[in-house]
Amino acid sequence: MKITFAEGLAQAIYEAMAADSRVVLIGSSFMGLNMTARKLMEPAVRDYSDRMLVTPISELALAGAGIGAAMCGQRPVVDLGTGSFIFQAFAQVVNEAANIHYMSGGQSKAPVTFYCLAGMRGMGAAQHSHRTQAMLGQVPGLQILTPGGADDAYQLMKWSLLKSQNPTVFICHSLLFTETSELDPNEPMLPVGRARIRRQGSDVSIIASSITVPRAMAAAELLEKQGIFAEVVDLRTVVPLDRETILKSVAKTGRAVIADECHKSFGVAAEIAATLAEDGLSFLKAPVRRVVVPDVPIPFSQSLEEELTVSTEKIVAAALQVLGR
Amino acid sequence: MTDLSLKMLHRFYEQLWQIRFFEGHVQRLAASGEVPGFPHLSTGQEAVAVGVCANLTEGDMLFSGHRAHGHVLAKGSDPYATFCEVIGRQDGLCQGRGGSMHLVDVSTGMLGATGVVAGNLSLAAGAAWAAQVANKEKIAVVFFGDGATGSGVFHETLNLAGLWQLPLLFVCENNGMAEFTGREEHSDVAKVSAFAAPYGISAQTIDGNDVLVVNAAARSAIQGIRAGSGPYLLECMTYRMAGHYVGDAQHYRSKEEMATMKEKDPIERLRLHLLAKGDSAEELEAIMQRVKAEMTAVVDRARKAAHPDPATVMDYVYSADFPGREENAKWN
Amino acid sequence: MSANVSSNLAAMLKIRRFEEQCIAMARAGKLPGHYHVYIGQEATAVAACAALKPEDFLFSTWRNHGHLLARGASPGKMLAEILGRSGGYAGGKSGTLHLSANDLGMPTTSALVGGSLPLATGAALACKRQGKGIAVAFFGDAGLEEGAFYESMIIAQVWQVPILFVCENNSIPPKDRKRGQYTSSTLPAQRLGDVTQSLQIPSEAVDGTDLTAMEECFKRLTAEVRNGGGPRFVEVCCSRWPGNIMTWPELPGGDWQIDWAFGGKPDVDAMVAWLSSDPLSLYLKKQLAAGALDRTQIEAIDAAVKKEMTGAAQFALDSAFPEASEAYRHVFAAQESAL
Amino acid sequence: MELTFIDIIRRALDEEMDRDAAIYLLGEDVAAGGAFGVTKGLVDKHGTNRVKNTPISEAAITGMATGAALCGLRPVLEIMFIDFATLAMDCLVNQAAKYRYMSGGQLSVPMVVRTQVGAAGGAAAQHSQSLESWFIHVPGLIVVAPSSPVEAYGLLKSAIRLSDPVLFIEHKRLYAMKEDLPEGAGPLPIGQARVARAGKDVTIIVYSAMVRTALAAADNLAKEGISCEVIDLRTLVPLDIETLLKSVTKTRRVVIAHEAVEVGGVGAEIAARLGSLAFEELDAPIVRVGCPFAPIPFAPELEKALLPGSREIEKAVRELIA
Repeated sequence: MKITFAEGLAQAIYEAMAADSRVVLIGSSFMGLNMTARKLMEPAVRDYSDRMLVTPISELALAGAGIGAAMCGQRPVVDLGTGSFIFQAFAQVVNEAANIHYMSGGQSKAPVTFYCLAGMRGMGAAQHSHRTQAMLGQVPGLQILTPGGADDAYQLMKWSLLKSQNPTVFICHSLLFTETSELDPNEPMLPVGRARIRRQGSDVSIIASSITVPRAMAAAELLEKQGIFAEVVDLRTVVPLDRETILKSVAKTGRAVIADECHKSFGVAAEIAATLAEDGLSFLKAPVRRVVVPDVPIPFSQSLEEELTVSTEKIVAAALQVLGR
Repeated sequence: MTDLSLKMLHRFYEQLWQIRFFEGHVQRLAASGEVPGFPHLSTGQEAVAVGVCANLTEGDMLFSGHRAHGHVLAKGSDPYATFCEVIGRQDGLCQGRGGSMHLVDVSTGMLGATGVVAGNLSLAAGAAWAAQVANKEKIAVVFFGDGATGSGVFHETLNLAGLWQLPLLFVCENNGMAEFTGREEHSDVAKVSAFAAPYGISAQTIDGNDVLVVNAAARSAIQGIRAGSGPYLLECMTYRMAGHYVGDAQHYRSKEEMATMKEKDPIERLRLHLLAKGDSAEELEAIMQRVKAEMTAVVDRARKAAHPDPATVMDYVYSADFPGREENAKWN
Repeated sequence: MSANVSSNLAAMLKIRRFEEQCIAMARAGKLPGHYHVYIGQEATAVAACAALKPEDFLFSTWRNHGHLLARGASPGKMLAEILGRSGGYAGGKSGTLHLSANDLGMPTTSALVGGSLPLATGAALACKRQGKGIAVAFFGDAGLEEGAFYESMIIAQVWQVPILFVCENNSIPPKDRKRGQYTSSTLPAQRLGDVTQSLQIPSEAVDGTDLTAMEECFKRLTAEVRNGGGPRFVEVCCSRWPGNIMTWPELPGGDWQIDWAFGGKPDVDAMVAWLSSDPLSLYLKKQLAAGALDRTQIEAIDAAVKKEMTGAAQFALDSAFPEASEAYRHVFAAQESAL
Repeated sequence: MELTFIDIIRRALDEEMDRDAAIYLLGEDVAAGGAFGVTKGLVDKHGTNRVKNTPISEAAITGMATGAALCGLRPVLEIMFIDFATLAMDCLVNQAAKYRYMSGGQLSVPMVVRTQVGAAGGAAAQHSQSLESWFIHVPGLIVVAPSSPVEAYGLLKSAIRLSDPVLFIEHKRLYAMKEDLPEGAGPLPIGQARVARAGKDVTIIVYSAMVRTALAAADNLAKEGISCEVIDLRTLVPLDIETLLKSVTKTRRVVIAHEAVEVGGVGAEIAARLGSLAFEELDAPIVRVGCPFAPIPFAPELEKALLPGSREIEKAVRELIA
């Protein structure tokens, strides 16, 4: 069955609400301003509007209410809207949710999902384009889901709503809504914490997550025309980070390009590059390359934003560079 | 209210149309994909911007939010540079770095529009504090929607402004809508002005669709603030004729509601007032046509303006005296 | 002596003696880190918890010892936690700041000003959805300076969830208050309820030195909340105990003495003045005047409480320090990793 | 005369306030000295107008400082613990860091946010964190983390004179540290790392309180004949990569240590950069020493178990040499 990313999300939410009456939606603009995608939420609105709460613009307390309800028996998902608005809720997400299980010595837990529609979406400018996975990835106690394909959008969202026992940040990229993939309902889900090899290859590993997954796949196709076989590793989740699969792939190919939409300095790619420098130095045939966003706020103007975007072309160029071509 | 000169009233009429046409072009070009991003229109709320800003001097500091076109123009920014910014061109107020949601024009005292609801309130309080310690008669003004009152920062800022007696005018444009949902779903509090009293802040709720009412209320509030009587909250009841953003189909509004819009239109109301004062319909039509032609010319020019040079993308992250500036540009 | 009088007295004494124990242990170098005590506010926790049911949820702050004790937490396990021992409620991971007891409906404690308020609002949402229980949030007057307070109030009101906000204002004695003159906090509002009333939340104030008045107040308010009346706000007007100084608590005049209810006086002036707003001393005097109890009975209750506290202290001191490997446990809860 | 870290910060603030009337201090209880007594007494000299107490409203007071900086003041804001900066994230990340850029260079935010980090025994998960690397990931912010009183004196003076928002990170465990303030001490350069100890076998890259720890480790290792070069980064943004490369070219081995969690920390960025820029220079994999991925526990025994110290640094160095 072929589904789009947006369909996967909507279906996961619907099915989770049907399966478990504890699933509550605190805010429900999951599809942002994408009107076609918003229509996909109509079945849930029709059948479960009693579990969709109307929300004032109070991100801090909405996030906290999600945590509180989760501790006391519900399974809420808090829609923080544009991912950048999570900064308003940081105190609750970082200082409460992440610490509750630990501080209570394992007594309490908060299986809440924070949903962020994040990323460089095109003219969102400096205050609506954040990718927060690197900052949040430094917080012990938070799970960070970063699906890059429709299959994972569906499965990770459904898993987060039904199975997760920990606070989870679900980072959805707004430019992924129309991406499609095959979903076989009979196939068991790849466990959370395992990266997905989206494409096998022998010459270079391209490590990607979220929006860079389709771009890495496109890059791999272009490279193949030049006789280069790239392996695409889709992280699926930034925390937990599947270091084993990354190292295994780079051990095979000897070369790594990391494509990530966070800022270059101190980003997700930096953590992966550091891991390779620590544990993969012996099999690296060339320095690791990061294809990332320069350290600059996201500008409004189209031409400026394009300059900063992690594009297929840049991934191809980096792959050629590590191959010495 | 009647003490305003005819010249002043005509100026208001021009400004209202200027904003209306400016945003009309934004809406038109957005529909055809020429305006990037999601611009927010203030169509129907122009009287608040025009009525309040007429009482401000160049030294007064203005803060606004994501719906700022009207405020920027009413504070005196060049429509060409403003439009260039909205479409992301090099000649824009911020050279294409900010866009519709982040319009800044230091030359007119328009210090910041923020794309984060309520993100501007505490900054305006800081500006007011700076004016207070400098012992200047300057004041700070912040425009925000009723949706911002759901944010904790609103409450924190009211508390601070009341405590420190800051020269700050809070202008709430209560259009009854927070993004896509109606105010009645967000809060049981009908009037935003009710929030001010516990902090010892004077407040008033007025008809925000009548530019003369707004102008008079703002004038007396601002005189009080300049005289040292502390902060003031002016709540302007208004009506958002446009959707939350360009392209919003407004399914949450009824047909009947859409139909009564015209009666609330601030431009039509000022026109009727001017007709009653003896202006001829032809005279007013001529003003409107003149503004319309001017704005069309501005927009035509702006559309031809150059895009920013991608090579300049690392400019302005840090100041010229930042030691890591070159390294930052080189490394990336 | 009625059962109610004796249990009230025992509950308040238990908190007082527990806190004195903490201060003694800190002086002896046994208590690591900064801590806060509840002396002078005992009546609030006792009256509030008496109105609660087992299915209710409580949220507190860094000043939480009294709330836990009044809710029935084990003094030994609390003290062990405060000393960072393995026998504590969180095995040494929370300490005094984040003391919690999930099985008593106190799932977590935030040490951030206003931090627990959104959590309590969410707990109330869970109660509403599950059809049982209410949430109660205890916080200080400084909580009103944080945006989290305001956002929580708005949400609680819009969602009409069953929650009681209890603001324990321990800054300045109520009669001395003027607008903008709080010592510990900085608010221009004269009555804190004015702020919440402007949000349409029914609000009132109650005398925090009067246990009887508070028993009535909490009984009524929790019933209103329980019956679907939506959120309520109450300002409890307490007086700051002189030992609550800037950095570390001290015991001016030493441990509280029963004799102070019988005309005896502490040798510190500030303490003599404070006794007139000490809920424990006031309650005793009132019951004595009414002939509800006598000195022998008081001494017997106190002796039993002291004995319990000695046992608790022994339990805590006997409890081992946690193994180093414990530092790595409980970052994440166990879970199935796939659907 | 020997001065503590606290005294020296106070002196730097005092002198800068004398120098520039646009400097204002604000924060929770700063008039009374703040939670750690850093600003104690400054109100007597400079008045309540310039040393201003605020309500406990982190979001709003950070916004106020930003707004005042936009309008000509040079506020120095104290956020009591970096843990509370979570409440001010929108203002720091979305407003202060962005205004110059979004306005196309029209606006400046010359503001210093003083805050403190680190675990110092028994403060548990919400008062002991080292969150500096979040801010390093935000273009537009400058991040300074001094390692001693004298360093703090010079770096704070420079930070106050910059035109961009600075996060000035003080470490709790350094507050009681004493040093002589040399005659004629002045501002120190921002963006220049310092070789705190020269050596030839291994480079240990550190900042803030970890410098002291690394120096102690280097002392112990010297007894075994291992010569360590200890580099104090001083500022995290800008990062002085030149000095690091120079050292690595010499020693060919690197240990990076910090108290913040290892995952996604400062060490990750440095390892990534050195892995790419010094690929040919390295004789062994880079080793990071950081806090394991867990919140800071309350019990001092657990805290000690979790925090990296000189033992962990020594172990890392020995493994590299072996």
